Amino acid sequence: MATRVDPNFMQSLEKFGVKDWKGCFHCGNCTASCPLIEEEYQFPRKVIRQAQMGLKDRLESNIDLWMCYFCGDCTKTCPREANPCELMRSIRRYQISAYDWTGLSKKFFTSQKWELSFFFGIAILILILFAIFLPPSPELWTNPTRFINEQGGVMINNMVDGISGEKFLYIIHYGDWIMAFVAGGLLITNILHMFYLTLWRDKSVQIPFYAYFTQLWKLIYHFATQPKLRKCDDKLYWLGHMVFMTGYTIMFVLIVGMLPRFQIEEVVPWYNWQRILGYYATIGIIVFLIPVVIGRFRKNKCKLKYSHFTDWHFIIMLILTTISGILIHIFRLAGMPVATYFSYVIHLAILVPMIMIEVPFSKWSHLAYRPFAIYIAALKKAVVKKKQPEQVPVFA
Amino acid sequence: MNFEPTIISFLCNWCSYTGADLAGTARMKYAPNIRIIRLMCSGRVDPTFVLESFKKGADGVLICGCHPGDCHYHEGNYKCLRRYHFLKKYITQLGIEPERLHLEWISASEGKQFAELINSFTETIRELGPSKIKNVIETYT
Amino acid sequence: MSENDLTGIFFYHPGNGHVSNLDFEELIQFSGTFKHVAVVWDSEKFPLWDKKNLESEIRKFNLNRLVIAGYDTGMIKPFFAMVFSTLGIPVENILLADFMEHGALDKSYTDLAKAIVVCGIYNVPFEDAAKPGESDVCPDTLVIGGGIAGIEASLEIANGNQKVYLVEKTGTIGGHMAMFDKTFPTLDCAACILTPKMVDVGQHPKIDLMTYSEVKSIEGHPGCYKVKILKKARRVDLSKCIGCGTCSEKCPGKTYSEFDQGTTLRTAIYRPFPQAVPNKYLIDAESCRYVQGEKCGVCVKVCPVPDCINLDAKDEEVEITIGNIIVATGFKVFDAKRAAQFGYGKYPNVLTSLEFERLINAAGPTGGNITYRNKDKKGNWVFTTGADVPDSVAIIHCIGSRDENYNAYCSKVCCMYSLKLAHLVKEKLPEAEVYEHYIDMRAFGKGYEEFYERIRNEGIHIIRGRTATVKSINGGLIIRSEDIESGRLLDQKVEMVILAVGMEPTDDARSLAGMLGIEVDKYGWMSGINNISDSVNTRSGGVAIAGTCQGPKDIPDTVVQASAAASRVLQNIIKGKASNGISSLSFSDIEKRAKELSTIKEI
Amino acid sequence: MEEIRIGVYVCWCGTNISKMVDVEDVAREIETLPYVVVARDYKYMCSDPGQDLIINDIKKHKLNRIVVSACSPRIHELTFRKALENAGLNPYMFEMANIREHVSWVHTSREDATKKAKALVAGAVSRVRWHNSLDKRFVEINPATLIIGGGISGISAALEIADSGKQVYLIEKTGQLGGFAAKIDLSSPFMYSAPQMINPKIDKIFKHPQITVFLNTQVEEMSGYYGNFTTKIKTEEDHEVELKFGNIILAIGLSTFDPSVIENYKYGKIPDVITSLEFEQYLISGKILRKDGSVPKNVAIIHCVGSRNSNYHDYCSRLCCKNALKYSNLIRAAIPDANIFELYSDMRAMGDGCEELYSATSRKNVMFLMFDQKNGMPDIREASSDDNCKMVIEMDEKLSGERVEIPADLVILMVAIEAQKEAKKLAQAIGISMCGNQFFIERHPKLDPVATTTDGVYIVGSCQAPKGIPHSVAQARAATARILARINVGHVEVEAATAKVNEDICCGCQTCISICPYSAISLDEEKQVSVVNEVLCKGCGTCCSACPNGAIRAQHFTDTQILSQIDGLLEKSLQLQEGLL
Repeated sequence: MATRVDPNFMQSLEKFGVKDWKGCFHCGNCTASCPLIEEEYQFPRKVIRQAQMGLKDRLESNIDLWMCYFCGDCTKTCPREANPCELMRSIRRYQISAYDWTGLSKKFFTSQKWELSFFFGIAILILILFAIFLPPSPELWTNPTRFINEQGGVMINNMVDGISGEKFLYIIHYGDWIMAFVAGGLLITNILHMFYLTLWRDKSVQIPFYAYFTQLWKLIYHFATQPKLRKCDDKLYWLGHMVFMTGYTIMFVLIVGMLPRFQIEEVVPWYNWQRILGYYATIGIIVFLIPVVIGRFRKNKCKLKYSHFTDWHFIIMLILTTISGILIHIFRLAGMPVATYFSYVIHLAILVPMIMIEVPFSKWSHLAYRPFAIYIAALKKAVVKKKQPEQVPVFA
Repeated sequence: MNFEPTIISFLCNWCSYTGADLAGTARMKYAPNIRIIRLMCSGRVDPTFVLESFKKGADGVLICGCHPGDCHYHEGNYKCLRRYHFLKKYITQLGIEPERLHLEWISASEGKQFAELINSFTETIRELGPSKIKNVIETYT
Repeated sequence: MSENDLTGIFFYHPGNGHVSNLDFEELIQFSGTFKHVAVVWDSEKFPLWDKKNLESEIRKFNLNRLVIAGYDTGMIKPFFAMVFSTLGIPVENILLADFMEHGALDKSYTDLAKAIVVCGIYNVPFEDAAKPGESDVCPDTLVIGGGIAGIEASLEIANGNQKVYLVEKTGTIGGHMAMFDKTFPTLDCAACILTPKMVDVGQHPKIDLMTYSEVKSIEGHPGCYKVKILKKARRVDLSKCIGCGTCSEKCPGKTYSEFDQGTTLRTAIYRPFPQAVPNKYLIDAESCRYVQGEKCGVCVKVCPVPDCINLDAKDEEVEITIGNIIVATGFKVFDAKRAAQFGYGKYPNVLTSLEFERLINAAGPTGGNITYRNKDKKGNWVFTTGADVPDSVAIIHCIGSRDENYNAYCSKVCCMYSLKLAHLVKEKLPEAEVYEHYIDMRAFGKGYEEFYERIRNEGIHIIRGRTATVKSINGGLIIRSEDIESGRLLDQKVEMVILAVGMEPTDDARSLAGMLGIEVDKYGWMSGINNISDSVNTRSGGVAIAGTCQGPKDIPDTVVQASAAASRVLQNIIKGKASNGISSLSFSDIEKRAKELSTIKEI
Repeated sequence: MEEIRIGVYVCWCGTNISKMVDVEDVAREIETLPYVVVARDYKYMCSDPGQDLIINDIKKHKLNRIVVSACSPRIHELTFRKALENAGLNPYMFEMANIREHVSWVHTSREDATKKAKALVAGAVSRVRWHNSLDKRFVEINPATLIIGGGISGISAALEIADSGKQVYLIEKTGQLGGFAAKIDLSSPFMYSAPQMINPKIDKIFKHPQITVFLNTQVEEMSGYYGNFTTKIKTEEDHEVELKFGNIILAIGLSTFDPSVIENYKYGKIPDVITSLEFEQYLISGKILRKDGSVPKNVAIIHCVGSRNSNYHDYCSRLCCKNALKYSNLIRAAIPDANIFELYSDMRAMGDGCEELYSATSRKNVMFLMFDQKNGMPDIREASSDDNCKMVIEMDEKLSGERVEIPADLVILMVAIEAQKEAKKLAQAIGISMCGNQFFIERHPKLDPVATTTDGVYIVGSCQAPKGIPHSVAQARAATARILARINVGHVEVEAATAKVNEDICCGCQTCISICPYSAISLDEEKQVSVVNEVLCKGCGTCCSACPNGAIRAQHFTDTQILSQIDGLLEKSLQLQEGLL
């Protein structure tokens, strides 16, 4: 069955950040110069081709795209300066929006207005919720010493009028859970949709059930160590990304998973595990973000040359979250209850919309899609392997 | 020991000789039994040449010219064709198998055809065996 | 003049492609001064793809004619043509005044650009209006460059009984063609068809051959130039040398042979190759011990002819008077080291195509055997005779060509010579696997496609897909490419890689062009008056260009162009007049003539 | 009678010959033959030192016959004849044995090849014994030139020759000059206006005092020889005119392939499938519209229609790719929002500015789709009502490996370039050869691409092989260089190996007169013998083999010479087969 080509598809991809693609004359240089490519993955040329011809179904089911970690080798030697790397990244944005069944992702990627409105909408909602249900105690101003504990730090859970420390903590805790549940739920459904598009839609492919388990280690291994990135980019970048990623994850686990043990009234000494982990995460995020931001301004690396607005949004949100988090910590240690309260509120007003946008709909989701893509690719491979012996006559 | 015939061949300068050259430049391989004589035109092929060749020991004679209509000299190849039919009859009367004389049109671009022709003609002659007329002549001279 | 004859002018200056700093503002102002010009548009301020708008504008100004002036004017003509045809105005009334076509390339040609526009406004063919005057011609001709183009042009003119000075930079004529083994698609041996021509040049009574010489300066005008030629010290007397080679046997100075592309070593006193014309020795100052200040002089001692070698000879300068010049300086090959990913210069068995031509040549370093290149005791990379033969060879196309990182243009001949090399490898090593990696197979000329078909059937693996990298593993080479037709990634282990390097303008092309008043394009190729209708004549009148100095081309095209250049010269000589060239005309000359010829009456 | 002293030279041709033939052995054995004074072998006989070797030997050993056994005489006979001349020997005292094209390159056994080489050289040696000196003869050249074909090549050649003050007759079979260049609007790749380029030239032709133009005229037959041709033509007004001229330039140009034989493309069945030539008309008229007058939204351009496929033409037509790229650009300008598809099999955008045009085109939203020209030609069908277009092209796309369908409202077929229909007739009338595909064949594809094997006849432009305007112009000029050089010299040497009548034997039967294709033989009424006009005679030798008395000798191909060669070839001591001994 012949597929109809769509010459205007590529145009529509430009909103996702596709740059310079038009020059491609299919020499195959990009595929051959890629350090990550293996026999069964066919990119970037094949992907460019599918995009050029507007073969949407093929692109949506194309799992190989996620094997690219954007080292820029293909772009450097491309004879037509068609920037295959940027195209790969942009098509990944397109794929993220295709995996998302709500359609919000597409809106966010193609319209800055949509993303900003969504962000401010949730931020204002958080502020309103705080103003109505968790307003600051007036005593923060009149009697600040009441909020200071023995170590001289602000008692962080007692800043709201009329709500006990424990109750406040659990409101935030359950709030976090709701946030994680909504964002995670969306992400999981998107991942399921990804499975549908890339694996289950093609009825000819039958995955043996056990393979889902036998291949599971790949998901975890690649999620945890990103070995492909190390192969692709310089080691320092991999290390930076690793520290960043682990820091981020630790922070996420601390806040969402174990807030009651993390956000405690007592100021623990610096060598306490909570603070050590917190510092690690903060430094990890900052150490990685600073060179990335500088790089994006200077455009000194292939992958940093073109910045889509969603890239900037993500970075700005991350920086603001981090800075507001650091401020909470500083104000708290300095014994400044008013400042602590407001930085706490602002922190949440940035964090929550960031998570809601990034986790299921935007750039951050690659954290999930990449390892799942590798997992799916492994599943596909398992099928192929299984199929072959079947073709051999049994009685031979 | 296999019989290796000797074949004399008359090629016109414009088409067939060039075609034979082309077989060479294209490195096509053919049997080494052929001895080529270049003439300006297949119309120059005098019946004496053919008869003398057989007399002196050739096992076969091959004449090649331009395709009809392509003759560099307009119609020399037609003249040749007429003599060819006459010669065929004549050598038969002399006791030479008519298959030993062959005429073929080879153009300047037919290197491949030339090589194939040489191989097939050599094979034909090889099957016919050595020309008997040689022994006859040797006996009487 | 009726209202219907109003002209509109559209200035088109697309931002892409042409890097031009031409002052369009001035041109726009200038063209507005003509009475029958109703309106002047500027493409940058005009809603270009809006047909409705254009229709109403044309109606508003009651236009009947349109001149599209600028660069790439033809590219937008159909847009206007569609509108004209819907309005019922004859499409023939759209005139192109293309700056590129007539050579107004940048700001220094603003006057020329004005002249081109004026011709458009007056509806007069530019070549009719811009007709340069003529001067008397001196019958002698100078041909610069002794490759096949220079040889052909010289013979053509000399056979017309006219004197030719052929100046060649190196010690022999023959150029690149002499280095080739076979030529595509007939597989004629290059030496077999070239050397007789070289001999003809060497023996022709009408050709004064000056090898090892360079043009130093040119003064004068078309029809009469005074040219100073630097005859570099050959240090061997051409009239006395008998070419015996005794000197070379004893000479201690060694260096890489230029003719063999560095695949062999030659001595300081040398003959470029055994069939060189003139077939005499010369001394290369750089590698001669005596000239470099060491104690030597062995060659003088062993030379059987007295006073033949003079190690202290100095460069000479001669002045000649000539009427016409043909430039045939040829090309240089792309330096494969610039594309580091292919490992040339790093791995000994990555060769350029020209090196391989020498290797496979019977007169080459190994007598025509394909062997590995190894380091010898002194650290030189040399091919050793009798060594093992490679059992797999890959040929990679488009090295330095069709690549915007190096040269965006196509070098035209690489596909075909690569096919030829593949055939030669297969012929010499029938067991070897031969791979060709190409992007588009450009087999365009007479018999070329048929040749391609033939090579395809010879068991050579012809793979669509550019090779990205060449790496060395365990002594072998790994080439990585995508087989586009099957969509698979290929990691092939081969033992020898041939890089099909493209053509580039020679280093001195720009300076020579400057000296002669010839235009060069952005890459440095010399250009004729008009790349479509006249690629041989140049703006400066008395100078014609031939062969690959004008752009990459194969041997037949080079030969044809050389003859075409010779035709121009012979025509001048027979007429006794040479055209002064467009560069001799001023704007007012052209404007005046355009006005005279114009069929359009001024209001 | 002088003593016969033969020198034999066996060439190695690098390894070309020496690889398959033991050249030293050949030389050694040949040296033992009678009359052979020296026999040598050398690496490159054709090179300067090789020729010097012969010249020195001639002087040293007083040689008076030379045999060179090397490549084909078609390549180097003249070279060596010249060397003989330089040594003061008559150039016809020379014979070549072809042991490269006919031996080393075609045989696989070194032993057999060496044996055959020996036989061939022996044949040449025994033939050269009977060679005679022949004298050079010169023919005056008529300075006028006949040009057949009024396309861009013919026009350029005519102007070039006429501008140097020489007479030109320009014959055009149609009613107007310009040929194909006048049928196009813009030239590729620079998009210069073709009419603006060619119209001034046509004007010039008609005004030029040195050019006589014959429109609607065809050449039926030609007589004469190099330097002095004659033809009779019928002009438009039905006058019969006799033209005399010294050189002929054939510039009859090209015709195009009729795509209706390719069933896939439905040309002639679906109205909006058009050829590239028809599309040029659309461009000239400024109406890129479908037959129903609507503006096409989807335009597909199919390359290689009739080219590069053994069912139609094997060769590549060279121009279609760059013209197709041109069309894409022009359609983009005319219909800015059209979807443009190019279906190609190899993008042959070579030459000045073409790769750049390809690059620029791909940046203009043109979709390039690759098909297999041999096995995967696309299929065009009429669209159904829900297709939202008029036609659908289905193809296997090679770059993606997918089977796809392409919507199209207008399909442009880039038709192949073919030789003119009347080319063959003309070739026969003038006496030149043709390639297998009806293009004229040149004397040498590399080094002599405009001359033909017939002296004084040149082929320029697309009648030699498909080519564009720049190359046609260059070829036209290349031919004029040759002609101008010859006109400037005023005379030319002609073949000395003609037929000669021995008046003593001739009985006046006139067989030869009836048989000569050039009417070169006439009867001397007084003596009642045949007389050969040596300028008209081309030396084919047909008369000699027809002469019942053996009174006509084909000089350089005499009976004695050929019979001796047969002798030599069958020399028993050199027999291949010992069984015969």
